[in-house]
Amino acid sequence: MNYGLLTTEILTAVLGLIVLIAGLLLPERGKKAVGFLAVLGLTVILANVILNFGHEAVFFNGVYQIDIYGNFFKVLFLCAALLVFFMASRYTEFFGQRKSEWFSFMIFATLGMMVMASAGDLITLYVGLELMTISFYILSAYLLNDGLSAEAGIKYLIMGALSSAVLLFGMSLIYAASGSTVFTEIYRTLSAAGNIQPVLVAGIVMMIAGLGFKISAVPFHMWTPDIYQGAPTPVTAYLAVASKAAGFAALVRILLVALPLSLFNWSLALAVLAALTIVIGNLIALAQKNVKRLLAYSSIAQAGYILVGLVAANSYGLKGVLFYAMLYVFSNVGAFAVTTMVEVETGSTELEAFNGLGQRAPMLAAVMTVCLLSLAGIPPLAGFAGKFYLFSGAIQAGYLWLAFVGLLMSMISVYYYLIVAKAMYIGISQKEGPILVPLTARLALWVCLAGTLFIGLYPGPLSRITEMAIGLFL
Amino acid sequence: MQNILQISWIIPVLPFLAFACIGLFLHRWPKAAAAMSILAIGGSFVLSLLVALKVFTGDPGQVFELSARWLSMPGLRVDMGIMIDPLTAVMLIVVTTVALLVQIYSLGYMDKDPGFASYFAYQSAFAGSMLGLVVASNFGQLFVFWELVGICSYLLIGFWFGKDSAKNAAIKAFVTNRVGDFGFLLGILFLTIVFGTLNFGELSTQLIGYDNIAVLLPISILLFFGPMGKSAQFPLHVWLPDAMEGPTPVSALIHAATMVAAGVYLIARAFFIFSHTPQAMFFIAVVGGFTALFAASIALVQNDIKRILAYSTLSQLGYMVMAMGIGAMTAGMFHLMTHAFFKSLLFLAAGSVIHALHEEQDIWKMGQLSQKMPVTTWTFVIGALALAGIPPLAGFWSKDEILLGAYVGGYTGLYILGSLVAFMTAFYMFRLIFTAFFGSNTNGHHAHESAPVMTVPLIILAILSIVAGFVGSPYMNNIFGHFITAPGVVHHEANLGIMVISSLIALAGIVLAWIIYQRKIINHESLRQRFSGIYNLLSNKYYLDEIYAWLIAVFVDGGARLLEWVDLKIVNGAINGLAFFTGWSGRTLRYTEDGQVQTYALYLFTGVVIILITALMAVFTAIV
Amino acid sequence: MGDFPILSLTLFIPVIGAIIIMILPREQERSIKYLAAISTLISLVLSLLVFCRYDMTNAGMQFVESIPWVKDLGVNYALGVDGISIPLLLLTNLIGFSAVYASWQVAERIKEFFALLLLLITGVMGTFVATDLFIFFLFYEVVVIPIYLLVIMFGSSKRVTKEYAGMKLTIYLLIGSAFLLVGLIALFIKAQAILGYPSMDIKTLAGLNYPVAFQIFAYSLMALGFGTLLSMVPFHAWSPDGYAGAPTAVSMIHAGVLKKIGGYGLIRIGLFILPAGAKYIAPIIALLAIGNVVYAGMICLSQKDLKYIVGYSSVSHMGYVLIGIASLNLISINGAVMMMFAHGVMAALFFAMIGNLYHKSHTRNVADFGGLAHQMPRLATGFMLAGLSSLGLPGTVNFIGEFTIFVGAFRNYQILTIIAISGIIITAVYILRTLGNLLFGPRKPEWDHLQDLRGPEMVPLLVLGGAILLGGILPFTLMDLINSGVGQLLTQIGPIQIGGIF
Amino acid sequence: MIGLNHYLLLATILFGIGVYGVFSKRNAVAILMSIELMLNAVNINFVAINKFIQPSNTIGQLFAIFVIVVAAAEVSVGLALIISIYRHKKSVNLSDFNLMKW
Repeated sequence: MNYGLLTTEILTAVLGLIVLIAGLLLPERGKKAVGFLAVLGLTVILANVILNFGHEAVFFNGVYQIDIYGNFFKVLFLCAALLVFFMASRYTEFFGQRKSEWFSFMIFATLGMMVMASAGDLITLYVGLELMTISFYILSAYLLNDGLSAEAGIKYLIMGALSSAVLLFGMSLIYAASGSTVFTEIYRTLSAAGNIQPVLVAGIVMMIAGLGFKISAVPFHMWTPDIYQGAPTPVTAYLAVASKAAGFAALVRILLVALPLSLFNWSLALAVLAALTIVIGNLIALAQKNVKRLLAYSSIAQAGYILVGLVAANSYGLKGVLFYAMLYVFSNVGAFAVTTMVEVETGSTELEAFNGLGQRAPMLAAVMTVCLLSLAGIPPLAGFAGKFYLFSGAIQAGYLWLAFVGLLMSMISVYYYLIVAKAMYIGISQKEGPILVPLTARLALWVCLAGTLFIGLYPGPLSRITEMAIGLFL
Repeated sequence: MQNILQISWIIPVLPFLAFACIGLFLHRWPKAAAAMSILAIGGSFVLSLLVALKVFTGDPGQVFELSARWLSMPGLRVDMGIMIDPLTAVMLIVVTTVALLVQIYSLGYMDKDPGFASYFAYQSAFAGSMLGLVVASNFGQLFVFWELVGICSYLLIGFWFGKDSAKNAAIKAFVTNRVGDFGFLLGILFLTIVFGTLNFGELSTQLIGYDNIAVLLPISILLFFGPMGKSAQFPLHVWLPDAMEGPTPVSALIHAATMVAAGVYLIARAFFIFSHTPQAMFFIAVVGGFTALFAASIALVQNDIKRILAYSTLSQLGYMVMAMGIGAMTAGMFHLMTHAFFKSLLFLAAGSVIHALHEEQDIWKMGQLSQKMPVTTWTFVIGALALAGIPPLAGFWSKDEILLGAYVGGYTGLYILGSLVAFMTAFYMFRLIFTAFFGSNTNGHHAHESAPVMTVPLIILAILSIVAGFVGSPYMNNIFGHFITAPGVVHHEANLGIMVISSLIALAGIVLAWIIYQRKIINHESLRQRFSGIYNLLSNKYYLDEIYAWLIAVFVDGGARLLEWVDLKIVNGAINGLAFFTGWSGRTLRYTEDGQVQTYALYLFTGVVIILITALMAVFTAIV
Repeated sequence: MGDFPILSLTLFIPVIGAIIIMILPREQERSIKYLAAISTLISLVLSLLVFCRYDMTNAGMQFVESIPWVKDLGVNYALGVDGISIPLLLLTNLIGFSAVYASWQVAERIKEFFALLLLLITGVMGTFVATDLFIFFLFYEVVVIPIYLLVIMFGSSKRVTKEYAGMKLTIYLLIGSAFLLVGLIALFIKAQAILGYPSMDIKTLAGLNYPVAFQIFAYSLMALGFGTLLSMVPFHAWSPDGYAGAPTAVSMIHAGVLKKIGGYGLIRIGLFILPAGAKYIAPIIALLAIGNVVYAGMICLSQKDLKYIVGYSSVSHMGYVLIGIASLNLISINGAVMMMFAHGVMAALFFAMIGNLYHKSHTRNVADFGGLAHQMPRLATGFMLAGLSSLGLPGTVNFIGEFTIFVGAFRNYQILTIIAISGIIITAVYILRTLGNLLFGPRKPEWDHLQDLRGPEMVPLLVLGGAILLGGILPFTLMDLINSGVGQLLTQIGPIQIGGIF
Repeated sequence: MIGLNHYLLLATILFGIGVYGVFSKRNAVAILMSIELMLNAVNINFVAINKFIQPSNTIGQLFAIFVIVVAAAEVSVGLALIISIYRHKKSVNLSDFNLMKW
C-alpha cells in the first residue's frame, strides 16, 4: 500500500482546515487572500492528481481505491471547484464576513466527492457522501438573509436526510444479502450464492433511489429545482456539476463492481428511469421563466442522458458517462458563470434579466449561447460528442427506443435554450452600458468556452482518457 | 461547296450572338442594336440561301449532319447539332427571309419606341431559336429550341408590358403552350425509353419495320400535343388570338409565319413516326380539319383587323395539320411556306394601317384607305388573294394540293370541309378588305402611306406571295414535291377539276363579300340581327375563353385555396398542435413541483415503492 | 497540388474571416463587409480551382485529406470531393459570395451578422466535403444556430413573427435530424459489429453487407431526417415560414444550399451505404415527391407574399430532386444532383432580388406592386431570369436538371413521373402570374422613388445569373463531372442491387 | 425465541413510523426527529444482521456507529439551520417554505 497516493485526499482535508483557520485568523482586510489561498491549494492538488493520474492502488482490502477512474473524477471535481471559485469572485461579496468559510466548505464538499469517487466500500461511500451533502446543506443556505437561500437550505436538508435514510436502508439490505460492505466482496459472495434474494433486489432498488436522489433522477428529482433556484448561484453551479458527477461516480462503481449485470439485470429499470428523467426534465424546463430554475430542470434532463450510458453499461456507454460528466463541467459552469454575472449586475435571474445581454456584454452572451447549446447537444460543441457516445452505447446495448426518446427530447430541449438566446440577442434591456466582468471570472468564461469547443471539435484526447478510466469495469 | 454545309451551324448562332451583344453592350444604343440584329439575320439569310442552293442542286435524299456533345451520359444523349436536308433548307429560307423583312419593317414600325433595343434583342433571340429549332438533329435539341421560341414569343407578346392585356396574353400564350409541351415532353420520354435515342436519323432507321402500334400510338399522340400547343390547334388554340397584343411585326413573324408553323414542321420532321400509325394520322387530320373550320367560322364575325388575321392563321394552320394528317406532308409543308409569305405580308400590311391610324384596329373605323395608302392596300389585296386561293397566286397551288390530297386519298368529308373553309376564308378576307380599305367610312382620311422602310418589305413579300407557289406547281415539274418528301407520302397527279372547283369556290366567297359589304345589296346589320344567336356564339368565340377561365378559377385557383387551407390548418396545424401539446404538458407537469418538501418526499417514496414492487414481481416471475 | 490542403483551406477561410470580424471594433463597418466579401471570394476561387483541377478520368474522391480524429469511434478528419460534391461545394461558395453582397445594406449589428453568416457558410461547405460520417454530421448541425440567431436578429415578421419562424425552422429541422442521428448511430454500431472495429468512413461503411431489414430501418430513418431537410411533403412546414421570416442572406443560403444537404445525404449516405434499403423505401419517397411537386406547386398559386411563393416553389422543386433520387438510376440521380445545383442558384437569385426589393419598399405583397419593370429594369431582369429558370426554361441550368430527372425517373415510375411533369405547367402558371403582377402592367407612381440595382447589389445578379445561364448553355461542364461521381458511386454499389425497373 | 426476522420487522416498523412522521408532521424539527427514527431503524438492521449473519466481524456494528456519528452531524447542522431560519421567518412550519415552486 502506497500511502503516498492518498496525498490528494489528505491535502484537500488540510487545505480545507487551513482555509477555515486562515479565515478566522486573518484580519478583515487580509481576507481576500483566503480565496487566493484556496485557488492556489486546489491548483497544487490538481497538479498532484494529474501527475499521479496513472497510479493505482487498493487500500484496506478494497475499502478505498485509487485508480484512474477515481482520479478522473477527482480532476473533474477540482476543475469544477476552481472554475466556480474563479467565476464567483464578485459573487462572494454577497457572503460578507463569512466569505472565507465558504471556500472551506466548498473544499470539504470536494473532499467528500473525492471519497465517493474512490470508495470501494459502502461505509466509505456513505461517509464521503455525507461529508459532501452536509457541506452542501450549509452552502445552499449560505445567504441566510435571503429567504430563497434559507428555504433551499432547509428543503435540501430534509430531502437529503431522507434520501440518506433510504440509501442506508438499502445498504443494510445489501449487507444482509451479502454479509459484506466491500464492493468486491459483495460481488464474490453474491455470485457464489447464485440465486437472487428479494432482499437483495430491495437493497439495490433503495440504493439506486438514494444515489438517484444525488443525481436527481426522476422521481427522486423533486428537490432539484427549488434548491438550484434558491442556493447562491456558484453553489448551484457546483452542486449541479460536481455533486451530480460524484453521485454518478459512486453509482457506476457500485452497480458495475458490486452488482454487475451478470448478477442482476437492473438495466431495464434504469432505462425507464432515464427515459422518464429525460422526458420530464425537458418538458418542465420548457415552461420555465427563471434561468436558474430552467437550468435546474435542464440538469435533471442531463442526468437522464448520463444515465443512458449507465443503462448501456458497455464501453461506449460508460465512456459516455465520464465524457459527459466532464464536458458538463465546462458547459454548465459556463452557463452558471454567466448567470452569476447577470445576477450580480441586475440582482435577478429571471429571463428578463438577460434581455439585451448580446449588446451589453457580447462575450457573456456568446459563452451562454455556446454552453447552452452544448447542453442541448448541438454539434460541434462538446455536448454532441458526449451524446454520441451515450446513445451509441445505448443502441449497441439494444436500447434503440431509449436513443429515440433521448435524441428527440434533446432536440426539443433546444427550444428552451434558444429562448434564453433570444432574450439575450433580441430582448431590450432596461439598462445600457457594458457589464463589468472581473478578470478571474473572465478567465473562467474563457476556459468554459474553450473547453466546450475543444471537446466538441476534437473529442479524441478526452475519449482516450475516459477509455483508460473505464478499464476497470470491462 | 461542301464547306458551306460545314459552316452552316453559324446560321442559328449569328442571331444569338447579336442577342448577346445587344443584351450585354448595345442596349443603350438602339440604332446600333437594330443594325446588329439586322446584320446578323442578314448574314443568316445569305448563308441559308447558299445552303439551300447547295441542297436543291443535289440529290433529294441526302442528309448532312453535324453535331456536338451537349448533354450526355450513359443512356441519355442530347446533342446540339445541325441536320440539313431539303426540309430544313426550305424552313431556313422561309424563316430567314421573313425574319429579315420583318426586322427591316420593324425599323419603321417600332421607331421611337422606348424599348427599341430590347425589341431587336428579342427578335434576334427569336430568330436564333427558330433557326436552331429548324436545324435540330434530334428531339432533345428540338425541344430546347421549341421552348426557347416559346419564351421569345412570351417576351414579344408582352413587349408592351405596361398594358395589362399584353401581360395577360403573354402568360396565356406561354401557359397554353406548356400544356402542349407537357404532352410533347412525355412523348420524347417515351421515345427515349423505347428506342434509347432521340436522333431523327437513328430513330427513323430503328422504325423501319417496327410495327408495335401499342407503343407508337401513344407516342404519336403525345408528340402531337406539341404541335397542338405551338400551332394552336383546337382546344389549345386560345392563346393565338390574344397573342395579337404584341407589336404587329411580331404577330407577322412569330404568330403567323414561323413559330406557329413549327408545329407543322415538327409533324413533317417526325413524319416517319406519325406515318406508322394510321389512327394517329386520322386523329391529326380531324383535329386539323376541325380547327380550320372552327377558326374560320369565328373569323367571319370579328371586327379587329389583327384578330381576323389571327383566326385566319388558326384556320390555315388547321389546314396544314389536316394535310399532314391525311398523309399529304409535301402539300402541308408547301402550304406552310406559301402561307408564311402571304400571311406575314397581310400582317405587315395591317401593321402599316394600324401604324398610320395610330393604333386603330377596328375595321369598321377604317375606310377609304385605298386612296391614302396605295402600296399597303394593294399588297394587302395580293396577300388576301393568295390566301383565298385565287390562281395563280401562291396560296392557290398549295391549298389546291391539300384539297387534292384529301380528295384523292379518300377523305371526302375533309375535302368538303376544306372547300367550305376556303369559301369562308375568301369571304372573311374580302369582308375585311371591302370594309377597311374600300369602305365608305372616312376615318382613314388623315392616314398616309408608311415610310419606304416599311413598304419595301411589303412589296418583296407581295412578290413572293405571287411567285412562291410556282415551285410547287404541277405545271412546273413540282420541284418542291421532288425534294420535300418522306416514305409514305403520296404524290397525286394534278387534277384540273379540283383546281377549277376550288377557284370557283374562292371566287364565290369574294363575290359574296362584295355583295354584302361593298355593294351592300344585303344589309349585314339585318343579317346579324336575324342570326343573332349564331352571331353571338361566333363573336364570343364559342365562349371557350369563358369556359376555360371558369375551369381555371374553379379547379386551379379553387384547388390552390383548398390546398393552402389544408397546408395551413392541417399540416401546419398538426405541427403547431404537437408543439402546443408539448408545451402544455410541460406547463401542466410543472405543477407537480408545488414547493412543499413533503410532496417531494411523497414522490420519492412512491417512486421507491413502485420500482420495488415491479422489481420484486419481475424477480418472482423469474423464479417461478 | 499534392498535399496542399485546399479543401481545409476553402473550409476554414470563412471561419478565419469570422474570427477577425469578431475582433474588429464595431465601428469598422466597411472593413467588416469587405472582409466578409474577401473571405467568401477566396473560398469561391479555391472551389473553382477544385472544380477545374478535378480529374474526371480518374473518378472518385480527390483532394483527399485525412487525419485521425477520434480513435475509438473510428473518426477521421477526412475530406475529399468527387463529382457529386464539387457542384454543391461550388454552389455553396457562389451563393455565399452573393449572399454577402445581397446583405450589403445591413445596417445594424453588422459584426454579428457577417460573423454568423461566415460560420453558416463554413458549416454548409463542410457537409459537402466531409467523407467521414461523424464529421459530416458535425457540420450538418453547425448551421442550425447561426441561422436561428440570424433569423431572430435580422429577420422580418409578416404572416408569422420572425421569432416563431426561427424557432419553427430550428426545432423542426433538429427533430428531423434526431431521427437521422439515430439512424447514423445504428448504422455505426451495426458496421462495427460486422467489421470488428469502429469506422465512420463513408466508403468503408458502404463496402459492407447489411441485413436487408436493417437497411430498410436505417434508410427510412435517414429518409425522414434528410427528407425533412429537403422539405419532403408532409415534413415541409418549416420551409415557407422559415424563409419568410429569415433575412435575405439566410433565405438564400437555406433555400440555395442547406436544403440540398438533404438530397446530398440521401445519395451519399443513404443510397451509397444502404442500397437495399433505398430500393425498398424509394417508391414511398417517389410518392411523396409527387406530393411535393403538385401539392406545394398548387399552394404557390394562392400565395400573396413573394417569399411564400418562392418558399413553396422550392418545396415543389425539391419534389423533382426526390423523385430523381428515388428512381435509383444513373440518369435520374445525375439529374437530381444537377437539379440541386440548379435550384440552388435559382432560389438564391430569387431571394436576393426579393430581399433587395423588400429592403427598398418594405413590402413583399405581390398585389402592392405592378409594373416594376418600368422603374427597375435590372431588378426585373433578375426576377425574370430567376423565374424563367424556375419554370425550367431551356438555356437555364434548371432545364438540364429537370429534363434529366424526367428521363431517368420515367424509366421506373411512369405514372408518377407523368404527374410530376404536370408540375411544369403549374410552375409556369404561378411563376408567370407572379412575375406578371410584379413587373408588368401599368406603371405605379408610388414606386417611382425606388432605385434600380447598382453597385454591390448587382453582384448576386451577375454571379448567380451567370451561373444559371452558363450551366444551361454548356451543361456538359457540370454534367460530365456529376456523371463521373454518380457513375462511380453506382458502380461501387454494384449492379445487382440497383435494378433498372423493379 | 427472538431471531433475525423479529429485528428486521422491528426495523421496518420503525422505518415506517419515521416515514409516517415525515409525511404527517409540519414542524421541521419533528420531521428531523422522524428521520432520526428512520436512521435508527437502519442501525438496528445493521447490528442485527451483523449478529445473526456475519458474526465473525463487526462491520455492521461499525457501520451503525458511523451512521450515528454522521446523523449527529446532520442534525446539528440541521438544527442550526432551523434556528437561524426561525430568526428570520418566525416559523419552522415546513408548509410556509414554498417561495419556490413550479
